[in-house]
Amino acid sequence: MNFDFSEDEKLVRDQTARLLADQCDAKVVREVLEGRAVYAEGVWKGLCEMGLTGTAIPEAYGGVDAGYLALCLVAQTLGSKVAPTPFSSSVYLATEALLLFGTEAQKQSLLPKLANGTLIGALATTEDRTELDGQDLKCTVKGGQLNGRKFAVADGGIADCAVVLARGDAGPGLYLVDLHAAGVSRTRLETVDPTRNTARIDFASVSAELLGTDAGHGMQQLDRIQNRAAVLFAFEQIGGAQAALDMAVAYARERFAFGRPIGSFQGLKHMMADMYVALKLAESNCYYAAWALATDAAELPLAAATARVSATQAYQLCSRDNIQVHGGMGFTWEFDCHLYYRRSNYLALELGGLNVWENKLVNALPSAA
Amino acid sequence: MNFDFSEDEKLVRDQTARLLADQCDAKVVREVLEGRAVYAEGVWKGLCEMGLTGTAIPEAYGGVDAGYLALCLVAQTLGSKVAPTPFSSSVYLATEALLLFGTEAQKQSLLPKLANGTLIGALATTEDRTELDGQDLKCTVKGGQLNGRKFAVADGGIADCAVVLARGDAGPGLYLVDLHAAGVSRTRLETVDPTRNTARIDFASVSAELLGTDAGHGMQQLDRIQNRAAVLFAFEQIGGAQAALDMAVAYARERFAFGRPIGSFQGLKHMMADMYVALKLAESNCYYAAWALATDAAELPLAAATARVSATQAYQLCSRDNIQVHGGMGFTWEFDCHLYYRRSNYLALELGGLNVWENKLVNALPSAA
Amino acid sequence: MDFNDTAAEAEFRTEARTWIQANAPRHLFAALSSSTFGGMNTGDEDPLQAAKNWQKKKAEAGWACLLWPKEYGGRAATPIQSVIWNQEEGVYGKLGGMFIIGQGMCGPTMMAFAGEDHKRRLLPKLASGEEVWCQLFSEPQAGSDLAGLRTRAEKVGDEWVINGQKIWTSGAQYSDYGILITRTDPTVAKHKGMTMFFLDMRSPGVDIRPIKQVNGQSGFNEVYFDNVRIPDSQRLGAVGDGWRVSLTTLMNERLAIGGSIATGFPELNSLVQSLPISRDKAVNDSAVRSRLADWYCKASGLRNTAARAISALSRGETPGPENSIGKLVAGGMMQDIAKYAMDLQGFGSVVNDPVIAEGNARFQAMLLRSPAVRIEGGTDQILRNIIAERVLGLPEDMRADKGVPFNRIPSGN
Amino acid sequence: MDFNDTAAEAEFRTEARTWIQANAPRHLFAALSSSTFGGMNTGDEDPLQAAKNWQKKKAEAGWACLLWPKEYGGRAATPIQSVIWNQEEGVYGKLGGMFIIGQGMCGPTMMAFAGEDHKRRLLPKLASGEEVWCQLFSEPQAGSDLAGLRTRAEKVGDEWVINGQKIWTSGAQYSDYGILITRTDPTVAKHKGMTMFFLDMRSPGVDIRPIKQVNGQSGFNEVYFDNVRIPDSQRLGAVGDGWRVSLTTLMNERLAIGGSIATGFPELNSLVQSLPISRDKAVNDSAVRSRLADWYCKASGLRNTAARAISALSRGETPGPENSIGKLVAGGMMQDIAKYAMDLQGFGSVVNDPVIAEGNARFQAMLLRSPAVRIEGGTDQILRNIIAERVLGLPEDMRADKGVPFNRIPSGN
Repeated sequence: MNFDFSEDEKLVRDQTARLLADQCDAKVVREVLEGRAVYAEGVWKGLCEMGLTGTAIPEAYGGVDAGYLALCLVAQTLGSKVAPTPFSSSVYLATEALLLFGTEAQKQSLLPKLANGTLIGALATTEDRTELDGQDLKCTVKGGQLNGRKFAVADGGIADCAVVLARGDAGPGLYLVDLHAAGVSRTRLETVDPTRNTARIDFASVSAELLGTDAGHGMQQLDRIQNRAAVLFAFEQIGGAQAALDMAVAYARERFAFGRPIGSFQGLKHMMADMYVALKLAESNCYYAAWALATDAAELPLAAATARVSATQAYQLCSRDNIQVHGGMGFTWEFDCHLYYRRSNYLALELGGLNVWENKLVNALPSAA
Repeated sequence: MNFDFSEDEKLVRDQTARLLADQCDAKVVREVLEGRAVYAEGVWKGLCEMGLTGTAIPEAYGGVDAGYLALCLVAQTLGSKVAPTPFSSSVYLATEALLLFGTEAQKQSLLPKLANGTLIGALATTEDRTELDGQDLKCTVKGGQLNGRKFAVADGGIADCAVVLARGDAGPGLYLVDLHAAGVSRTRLETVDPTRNTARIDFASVSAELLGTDAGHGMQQLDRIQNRAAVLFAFEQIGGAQAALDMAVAYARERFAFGRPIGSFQGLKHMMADMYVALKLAESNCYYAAWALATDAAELPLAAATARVSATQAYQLCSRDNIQVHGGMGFTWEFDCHLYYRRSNYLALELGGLNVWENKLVNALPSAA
Repeated sequence: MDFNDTAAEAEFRTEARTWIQANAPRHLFAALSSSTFGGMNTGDEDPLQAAKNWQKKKAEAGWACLLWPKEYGGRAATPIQSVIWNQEEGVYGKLGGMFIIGQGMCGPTMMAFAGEDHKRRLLPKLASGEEVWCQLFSEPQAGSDLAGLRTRAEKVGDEWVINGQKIWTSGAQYSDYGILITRTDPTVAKHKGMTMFFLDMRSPGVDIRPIKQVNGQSGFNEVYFDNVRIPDSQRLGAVGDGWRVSLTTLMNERLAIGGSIATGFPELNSLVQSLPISRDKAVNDSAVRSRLADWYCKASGLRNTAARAISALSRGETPGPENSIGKLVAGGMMQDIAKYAMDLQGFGSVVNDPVIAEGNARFQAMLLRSPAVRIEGGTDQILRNIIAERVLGLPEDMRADKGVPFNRIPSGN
Repeated sequence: MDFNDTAAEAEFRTEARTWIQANAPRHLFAALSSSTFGGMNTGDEDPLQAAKNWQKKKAEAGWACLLWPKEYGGRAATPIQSVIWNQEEGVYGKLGGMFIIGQGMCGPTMMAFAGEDHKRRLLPKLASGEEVWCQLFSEPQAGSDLAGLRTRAEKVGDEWVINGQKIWTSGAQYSDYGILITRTDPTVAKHKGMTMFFLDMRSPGVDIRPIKQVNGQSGFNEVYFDNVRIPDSQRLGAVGDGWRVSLTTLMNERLAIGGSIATGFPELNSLVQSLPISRDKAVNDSAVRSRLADWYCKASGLRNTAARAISALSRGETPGPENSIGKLVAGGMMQDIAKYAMDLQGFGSVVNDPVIAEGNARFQAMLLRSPAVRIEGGTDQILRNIIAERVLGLPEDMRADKGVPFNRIPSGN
């Protein structure tokens, strides 16, 4: 058994880490946090130039075909730096949608641009403040014309094109839409994590093309896209959780109170031990999900939901208790604790909340497990 | 506002405490635990002689009519000593059933004996290993004859009479049954808490009399009985929780490790602080439920469920972590930690488990609370 | 056992209710009621001005600082009367927020340790809201370990010269006065070398800088002292006795009983009554019901615990230690509830624009403010220690700083 | 990344599987499979005898103590081969339970510190199960703080005279030998004055008394020493070097990787597939589903963490620190699951008669045994400290016993 990443995959991770160490420090993240930039364009360009946007795209479509295991480690590294880029929307969601369901023509025309990052993609599903339910979609496509509103779209203000869930004649379907087309209007939204661009998008008779040829199965297709993306999001989450834990440990070692480093008090020591435990459980589940993703194993739905649920819980716990370890400084704007706290809560909801994924997990759970 | 017990009520509590201090030490409890006694008869006699079995029974029926607030404090005191008597079955359940629904004749004939303890009552409902569901009762009454089996009855091996839930011609009903009658066979059961007598009872054509006159409403009647009993059980639970916490604190102060009392380590200190918090929340909820019980307030169903749920959680937490504080000695037969652990888990299931009471709570919860 | 007022209490309640109905700023009711956690909404009115107006009105009619002696602007009321007032003042009580520290902590300290002339001159204006006070205690190196404070005070003639930095000072930017704890002798044990003063916040050398919090607000400040001079007449208590004086102040930190502590439960309960999940109301989902029940038990437990404290006051007794659990329970609970409520609403709930998000973005406000609740005024860890040591009588932690001269205590730098 | 055996591993697995299929005590399969937590069911057969029979058979064929050198009765196998063996042995591995301490802890200590003659004479019989060993470490006053042990060893001529008491000694009642740690010099610091020995458990003056546990079983014993004599030749390591020797032993306490740790999840999952609640299968209730999902994440996380460790072994590396989380997670989880599973079954589940209660009363067995899991072999609190200090590199607790002569360390009595 060799349940670990290969040296080549770790090399990709290390290169990504170096890039981000150079170009994606907290200052860059705060440029976006405080609204001086819509996203970290420099970082994005760097990722594209390294070909990371095409990590899992076959060479035939302009990718580097380095595989999903490498992509998982890229995601983990991006997560650890709370990188403010549209990478997850474009690579984990839009690209996956095309790879899974696009026609040959659609792949030919879009994947190369997604691979080199000249085109940024997004996935538009949410229509209100409730979990998605295919049965009452308000966005509709008739005669190739998309009408309706998407309540909140991650990176919706940045993306050039979107895969939009809408009701067509045959039922829910996924449609390709050019976001620069006439009839598209986007409104930037204030969210709990300003380092991730989020927009409301209104569609007024915008021309939309069915993704692939299989109309009416949008919900099932979305489910398959999200299962694959969940693994990559989970790696972003454990990357962030590890960074938050490291930050807490470093502070607890140097900060003194009552004449001792605060990290010598069991109250905080045990809290950080519990952060570590949650993180390691999630990390091991992520490894397994990475294997399932890379091999397209039958276990993918269960493995993805397991990684997603445990990574969401681990990141929310670690980012929350990192603030607690920092005490008063932890909830100042000046300290970076809130960058992780914000991102952990944003990622916990993107792709649907815990209750949705717990439910998916049990749906996929064998009666003897 | 005077949200506290009166001096008279506290006097009853103190007298009960003195009686139990004299007659109900751990040695007595272990007589029952280890099967040398079916229950603590001496303690039971003492309680009866003090009239405590008739605390809430009107004088007209031979009780002392000291009210439910006094009875709550008696329950709390019994709980703190894990007293191995049929008090809860006879007083909180059988007596309440008669007071609520009995005909004048039934009250006249039974309450005086229940009040002075010459008659021990029980409530028989459970028919299998699932939560009770009125729709498929297997115990039936036809022409005054009860047939069927009760899977497990608290104090079923001690009681002289029982209120039995069974299906009659008009539907589920509560029936009075003499447990010494022909056709009754009882089998003592091994349970997680041997200090509470528990028996399986088989009924073969046993004559049974409808409790009261309102046939077919057994489930609703049972619900009302259990709401009232839940308050008294909750007081037993917080009594036990307080005793477990006190035991943990005392041990943590005297036991040394690494040259310090173990109670000086935050790992244990904070655990005990959390035990205290859970207990105080439950205690205050119990106070409120006691008021609702004593005044028969409209809030009773909500107050009872709230007291029940929080007291169950507090007792299970305190008895569990008391073992943890004691380390290895905590799970020896010799130390008393397990007496509380056993009782907390037994009481958590009697009257139905947490999920049942959480559900009742929300049923009773106003949409603005 | 009952929840009824005594005759005297009922009479007082009627008097208070009548006056409030006649005099409260009704036009602010809607705005105040829609305030979300961590903020006070006064519509178009300036919050400070709105607060001062209401306070002035109360003071003129004798409803300010009810527990204080009349000569200092109070009413000489009983604790239970003050509780009843809080209950009756209701949502308008939010307007008192910016006076809580001054009236709740600085005032009692002044009363106990200031000279009579100072008390008669300053306390009435504090009571009437004409002047606002702040408390200058915490420092960057002295948070949970307040006695680790380093701000120096040196005696020069009849004055003290202050140098150093304070932090987490609420309302410093609009305060007229502050009480200040300093270190006057670093060569003795940490609890022995401190001295307390009060000062005019406009004194030369005082520099106030707001601290931006995670939720974007700036309720707290850093306050720098550069050779600030304080006359010795403004010393509170003896030189070196500052720690004992500060305990008087902190004893009053106890949250005002009667005003109930925020948990987020009512908001969650209202949300699940209408929010749909899997084609039904959330409140009918058994997972939601189980969480709702457990959280209700906590919220109700806190409410009933407060009721026990009020009963004690009503009997003229002091409330028991069980009141120390309030913030510990409420802080974590609100954080969990905010997370859960957003989870139930899905991705759409990342939006925290009050115009778009559910209920003025109340849950998003809780998510971003509640982490502070678990830290300010005693971290969860400090509160557990207090319960363990003062309530349960467990031994104190091993101390590395006990009996050591302050300037020799390890500080990591 | 893959879960495949290497060619060599596959070959070894086939060899092991073939031999096990041909030689395992099939007649015990059903009984062993129905063992509930904390017990081993061997039907009508005496458990000790059944265990010794299987161990003897394994030893004769070279399948005992795989990692040991051949001359001591082992197979000189690689760690990954030992893992593969554990996986293939499956349910029959339960029969090895009473040898774990002897073979897993005493053996390695003997190998490192005993004389060659002793090793050749004793280790093969330990490997073949002919002789059982126990470990005499904990004392009433030395549990989490093992170095606080007080059992005295005094040198008299060529012998050591032992007086004192040990506790929590598993299997002492059927053990032939034991390794014993003693205090030989109470006047030096606690970690410096200890010395390790091995002894014949039938030596005069050894008195073994079983300890009855909450679940009614007596897997542990108290062992009293009254002037027990041990030849100096049975000393393990230098005089005063006992602590270092004991670390060798405890390092091997790491639970055998490959054999998966019990969490109670599979039992809960099987229960909810059929148990009815509110007229439907429990697994369809959303509250149950939410709990089930969270617990599955933990169980799966432990399984996948073990897989990472096995991969490390397969690469000839040592597993990472993440393995320290196993017991900490599993202990509390099993306790919660037992409580929850019984709650779902209602009052009927108080019955713990295996004939009546669901699944041989498996959840009741967990309820009554799991509290011990959170204590034995390192309490939850000690494990958190170990993770915090050794894995995360956080500072150690303040020590009241550091550098203090043992006989001057505060002990409360």
